[in-house]
Amino acid sequence: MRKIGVFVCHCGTNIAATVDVKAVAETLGREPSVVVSEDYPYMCSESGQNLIKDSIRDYGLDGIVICSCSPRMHENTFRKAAASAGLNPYMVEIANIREQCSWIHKDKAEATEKAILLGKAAIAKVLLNTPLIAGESGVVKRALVIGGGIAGIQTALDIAEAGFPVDIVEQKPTIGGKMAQLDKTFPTLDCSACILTPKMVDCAQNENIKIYSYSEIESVSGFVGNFTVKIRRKARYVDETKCTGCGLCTEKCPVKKVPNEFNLGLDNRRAVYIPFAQAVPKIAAIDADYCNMLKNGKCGLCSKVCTVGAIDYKQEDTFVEERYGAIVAATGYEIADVSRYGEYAYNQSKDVVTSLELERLMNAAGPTGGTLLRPSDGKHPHTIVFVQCVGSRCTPDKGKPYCSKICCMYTAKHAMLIREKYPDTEVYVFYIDVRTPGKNFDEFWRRAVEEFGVHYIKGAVGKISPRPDGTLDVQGSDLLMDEQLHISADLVVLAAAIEPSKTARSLATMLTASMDTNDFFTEAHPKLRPVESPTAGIFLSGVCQGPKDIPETVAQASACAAKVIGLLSKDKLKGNPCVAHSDEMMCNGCSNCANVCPYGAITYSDKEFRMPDRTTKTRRVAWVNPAVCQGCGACTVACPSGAMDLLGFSNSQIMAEVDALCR
Amino acid sequence: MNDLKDRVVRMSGSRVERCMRCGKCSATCPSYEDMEYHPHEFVYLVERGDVEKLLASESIYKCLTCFACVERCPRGVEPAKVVEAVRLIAVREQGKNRLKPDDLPALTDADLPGQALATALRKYAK
Amino acid sequence: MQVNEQTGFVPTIVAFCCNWCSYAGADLSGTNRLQYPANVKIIRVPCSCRVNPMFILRAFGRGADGVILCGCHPGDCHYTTGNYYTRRRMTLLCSMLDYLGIERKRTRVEWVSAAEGAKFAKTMRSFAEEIAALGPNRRLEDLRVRKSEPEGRVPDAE
Amino acid sequence: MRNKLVERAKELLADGTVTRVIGWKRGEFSYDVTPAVFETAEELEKDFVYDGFCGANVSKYLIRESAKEGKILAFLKPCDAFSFNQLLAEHRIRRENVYAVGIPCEGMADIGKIRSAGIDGVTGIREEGEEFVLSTLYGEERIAKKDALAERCLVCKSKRHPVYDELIGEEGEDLPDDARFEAVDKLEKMTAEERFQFWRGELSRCIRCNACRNVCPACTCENCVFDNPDSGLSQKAAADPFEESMYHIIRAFHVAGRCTDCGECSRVCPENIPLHLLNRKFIKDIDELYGAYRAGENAENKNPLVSFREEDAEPSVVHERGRA
Amino acid sequence: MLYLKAEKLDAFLARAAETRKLYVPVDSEPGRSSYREWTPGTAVSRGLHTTRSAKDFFFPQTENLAGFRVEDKKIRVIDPRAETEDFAVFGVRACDARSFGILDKVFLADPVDTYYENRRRHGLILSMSCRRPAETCFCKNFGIDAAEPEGDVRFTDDGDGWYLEALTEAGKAFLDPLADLCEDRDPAGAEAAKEKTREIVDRLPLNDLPVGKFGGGKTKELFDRPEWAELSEACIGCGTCTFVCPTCQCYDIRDFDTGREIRRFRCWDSCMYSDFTKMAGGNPRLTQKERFRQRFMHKLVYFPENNGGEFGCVGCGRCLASCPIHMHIVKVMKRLGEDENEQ
Repeated sequence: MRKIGVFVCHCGTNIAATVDVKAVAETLGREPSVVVSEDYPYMCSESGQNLIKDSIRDYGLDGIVICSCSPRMHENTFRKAAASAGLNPYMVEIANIREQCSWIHKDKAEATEKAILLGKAAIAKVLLNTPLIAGESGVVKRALVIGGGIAGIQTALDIAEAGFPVDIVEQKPTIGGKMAQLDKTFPTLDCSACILTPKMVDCAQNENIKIYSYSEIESVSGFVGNFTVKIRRKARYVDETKCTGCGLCTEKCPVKKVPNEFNLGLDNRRAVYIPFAQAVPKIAAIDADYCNMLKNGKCGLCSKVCTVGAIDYKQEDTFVEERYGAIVAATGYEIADVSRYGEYAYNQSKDVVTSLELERLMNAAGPTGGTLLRPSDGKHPHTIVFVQCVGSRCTPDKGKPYCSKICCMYTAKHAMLIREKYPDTEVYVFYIDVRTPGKNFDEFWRRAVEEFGVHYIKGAVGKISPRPDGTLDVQGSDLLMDEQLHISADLVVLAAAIEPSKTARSLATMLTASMDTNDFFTEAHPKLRPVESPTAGIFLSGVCQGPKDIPETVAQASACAAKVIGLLSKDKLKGNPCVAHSDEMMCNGCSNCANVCPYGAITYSDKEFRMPDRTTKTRRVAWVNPAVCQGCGACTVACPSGAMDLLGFSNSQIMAEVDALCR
Repeated sequence: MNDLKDRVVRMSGSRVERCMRCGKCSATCPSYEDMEYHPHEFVYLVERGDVEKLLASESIYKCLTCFACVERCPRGVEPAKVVEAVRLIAVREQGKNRLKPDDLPALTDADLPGQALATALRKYAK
Repeated sequence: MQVNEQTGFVPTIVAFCCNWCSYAGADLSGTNRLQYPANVKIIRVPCSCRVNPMFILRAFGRGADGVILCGCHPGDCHYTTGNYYTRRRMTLLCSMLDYLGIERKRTRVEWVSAAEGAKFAKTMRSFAEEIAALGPNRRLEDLRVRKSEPEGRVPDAE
Repeated sequence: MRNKLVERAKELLADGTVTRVIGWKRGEFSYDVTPAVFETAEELEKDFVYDGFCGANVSKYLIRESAKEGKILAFLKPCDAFSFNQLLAEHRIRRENVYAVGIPCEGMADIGKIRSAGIDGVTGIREEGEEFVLSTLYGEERIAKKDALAERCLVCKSKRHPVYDELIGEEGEDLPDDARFEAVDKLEKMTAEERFQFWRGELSRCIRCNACRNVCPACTCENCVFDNPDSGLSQKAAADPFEESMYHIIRAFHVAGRCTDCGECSRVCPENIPLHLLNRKFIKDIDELYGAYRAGENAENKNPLVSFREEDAEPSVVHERGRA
Repeated sequence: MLYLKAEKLDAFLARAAETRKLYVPVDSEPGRSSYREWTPGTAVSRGLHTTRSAKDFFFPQTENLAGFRVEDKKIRVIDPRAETEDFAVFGVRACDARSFGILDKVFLADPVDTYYENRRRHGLILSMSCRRPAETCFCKNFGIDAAEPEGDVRFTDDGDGWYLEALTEAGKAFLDPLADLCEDRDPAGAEAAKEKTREIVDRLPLNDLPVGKFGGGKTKELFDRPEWAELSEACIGCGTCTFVCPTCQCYDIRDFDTGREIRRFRCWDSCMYSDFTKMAGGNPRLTQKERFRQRFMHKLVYFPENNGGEFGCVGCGRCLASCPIHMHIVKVMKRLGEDENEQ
């Protein structure tokens, strides 16, 4: 039988005034397995701890029970004391006889009786404790940032600045993301490219940063501190090491009618292209869907004009495998499809555009060279209607249930810029609410109304009908006037909802990071751990976690970087030893446990078992990665066979406590 | 919840509390100009429990039941069903005061959409 | 100690508390010297989702008259989602116990945050009162454990 | 139908699609058929039956059979197919080793029902239209088929096969659920005391023979907690009323969200305890609280106990139900 | 010969119940009967096919054997047995009556099981001839005469009442004080009733089991027969057959901690359970085939081998009626009884 020592603390009079500590020590001393039972004024004091340490050595104790204050207070103190006396720190149990006994009861007899019972329960538990050793794992000192928008760029720069190597994987041929497409930024109205492109260049020049552009994540394995990621480098048919970005090929390419995705299809590019002038890396790529050479082997013009011989029509997708200690998801957002809302006639008229398209129409590097012109006829629009909340704040069957957050502000920005540049243009904004929490935000939209004379109409647009004369009949409601309006507009701008990148869901699966029903990544704690995923080692940066504007995104990106740096600066990760573990002999492989695990700590494999009758049987069994498990125990209850148990809080330990308390 | 509101909610199956006051129903409504109370006000008044005002208003007969508002409401409130429910209550309270097919020719009005008349006839004839 | 004045019945109550919210809430009610009956004995678990329905049945079998399970408020779980599972499991368990005709007031689930010391004490007081009024658990008890059961014959000393 | 199945099985054996066939084997009295694996055309010809007494759910056997080499042909009634699908969801069956053939079921008769109709000494049964004609030791008897139907078949949930490789006969449809929960409703409407007395009366008959557990296609644990001395729950005989309740509550809880309501537990209970009413209570609660859910509907769904919605009901809903 | 008219049964049982507990078969639900303690007003069932057998009264499913109490650091042993009361089981049919002889051979052989012996000493068996056997009955194969059951008092049923015969001293002591409730009748009536029973039994469908293929000394022939694999294939490994069986007598001994003491109790076990032979070092019966074979080999070969040829089965038919998948001893006997050459 195990030898248990019991140590009852007086906590001065905190405990001793209401609990007869001598009686507790004496009664518990009579328990079958208890070989020493002592009381002392302050167990947590140095001399109290020495008493414990000496007893451990003198009696050869296998476990100790401290009847004292809450374990939340001094569990660690006593664990350390035990460890220094050679007893495994997890062979210590605390009976909370202060917060949960002496402080809440007045009757001494009652409190003493309860203290004894709590002590017995702790003894019952410690008899079933097992020595636990926290596992250690190394940390690969390299981070991966998935997504090269402003979120990914900022996170990567901050990590690199701290001296850790970091890789950016971007699916497009250039980093920059949505911010590169914007014209001006609210509320300061500074030029988006002017503040973004230096950061892009910093990325390219920082020796700690490696950019995998035109690349995708193929697979992820491993766990915090030690992920292995396979990256697919899509064939761009241009040798990155040779291309100088001179752009000669893009001028000579005969295929001229390829919709330019950077300008959202508002103009065309060639089949070989550089997305935009400040692209990083500034390397051409050939669009295999349009290139004549790749489609039918006829042309080869670009190859002929390239002075460095960078064109390689035989290039194929390649794969890179790299190990990382931390992974940052910064997959950003896309514009939700607005063509499903037939009433806005987005598909019927070129003059109904999304706000992002408007950004390009107003951008000096855009298709119109910065002059706002109607896409249909290239004329100057005189009446512009903005429609807010298109596809946001809907029931899930009708659109996105959330507020896209940025639309109110960028619409005010657009309206203001238009009124400033083209004072002869009337601008109407149909709004449901104007949401402007943020520094200088409300002031900003008030300026749009008060200084720039933008007409804000509380109401919605019910129907947009293109008229034969090229104008658009916008039928809407003015709820304050209780009127139905008809505005004859030249251009309508839809504040389309933003949605997480379509690639995020499959990525989340690879990362075992959880997502909400809208496909935004979920954070480890909505308030206290907003930049971490519940899966250890996975961090969240930018809109992939929820709608955000640029300052918020950058703030979160830096916060995320700080978390990553904190992780990478450790040499070893010490795990919590109170983790779940699965008994392979009992596991059914049913996946119930993995379904409830918030950390993706559970994986399955087919394992061969040698049966007692010498046959082998292959079964699917669960394995808990102790480096990832946080020890909540959800899996232990989900498991029907009882194969899953939690170290430190095992079924038998908890039931022993139950038994002791009910006695 | 008062009794009338309760009835409207029950009959329409509409969840008026979901309304976020965007006004899209009224922005969409083809009968808007003919109505004293507009679709968004129907929803609002029912939510407030002021169904009597609606019952007394001609507006309940102006709705064409075209369902444009139902189709476009981003919150799934289904205003036309609310209007329909209020109309049905009015019709039921009128008891024997039913429209007969013989009365139709006299009522026919070039400005009145045929669909509205057909709907009214169906409701009244029941 | 909560006692039923009429019958003299002293209930045994087991409270499972999650380490991060409810156990801390219980500590807080101690720090604030907020009294609740000594019948309530707390078992610390990492998360409310660690509580297997069989622990609750076990408690009843071993002589508990009431079992209460406390966790973080939904949405505030330290482990993000644990208490959501708890909520489903316990709802179904309570419903099943009720269906078997076992007094449904004997099992309760409460969400108590680390800041709600007063709520913890109040909840425990009301729960203990309720259980005292209900009387001893007879419908889900293990007769072998019943304290008044005859103990058998002690053989003569040899 | 029987001949059709035998013919198809013989074809599939002959063309090498499968190496074995699982179905039902003729017994002594025509009602005591046994699930069996057939390996040859001759065995099928001789002993394969498919008639109104093939209630046994063969899906659970496929855990063992699909682990063997070679493909097995499984004839699955709609109930069996739901169980089969649920087992696939739990990765208990190797799908590639099973050739699933959905077969129609018009409801299965229960010899217990015939006996409780006062007919004993049954030695032979023949179908005649809507009746069974029974030869007994004490003369010929007749019973309407519907009066001989097993309880679960009277409230059949579906004639549809959620999964199959091939279908014999017409595909059926889901049937309305109204009648299925009548008995649960009735119990819910009783007072707590009445419910307690009802269940005590039923569960006190339990002999802990484990038939319900061992036949249950959801109970497929490698090592059941009730057999595992380390689980703290292990019990061999229900030595106390508490243990009887404990066993059945935990069993129902373990299969909650996974139970396809195939009714095997009640069919096999030698004491005729209506165990399905426990499982059905969970099904009803899950449907009402978390949205209609049918275990075995597809192999991808997450069982309601391992998923959640933020707006789920609080456990206090049970307390707020307006009963004593 | 004593004759008890049906209408006098209640009075008879009432008087009998004055001196002892009396267990009678009652209709628990349509088509099913089980034993209950008789109290005034209890309607006795004419159906003798109780779901569980009368074994339960002598060898209950669970039974406390001993208790241990820890007092401080010492252990004290407690004998939980109270004085056993006299009792009688009424309506025991011939097969069940025979089962006690089989149980006796196990429990009363040295070392005597005192718990069982105690109950046997205090329990009286009031057996009854069968008038309406079921199709599942096959007692005749084992030389049991359903018309003349063993027991302490034999009731021969003629449809209107019973001819009573005390077969033992205890039976006589029980019957004598009750004789005034009976009338005297010509024993020829009893013989006629018995003939009637035998005539029905002769018509039963399972009378011709190949009993000769089984018995002591047949281990070698039967143990490795390939049919075991096929027969056991469907077996789900539950304990239904063993728990309803009147002759299965295996048990497990376990401890239960009540919080104040340890109870050592025994409970029925089943050779069909996977942990039945689990012991330190392993389990000799690893698959259901071995467990399944054990049950039937025990009843049909090992038991007769050790007990002068007496089979461990009495043909009561309970396992036929309750096996979830209908794989039972009759199917086993028929299959193994087929000539091996026919295969």
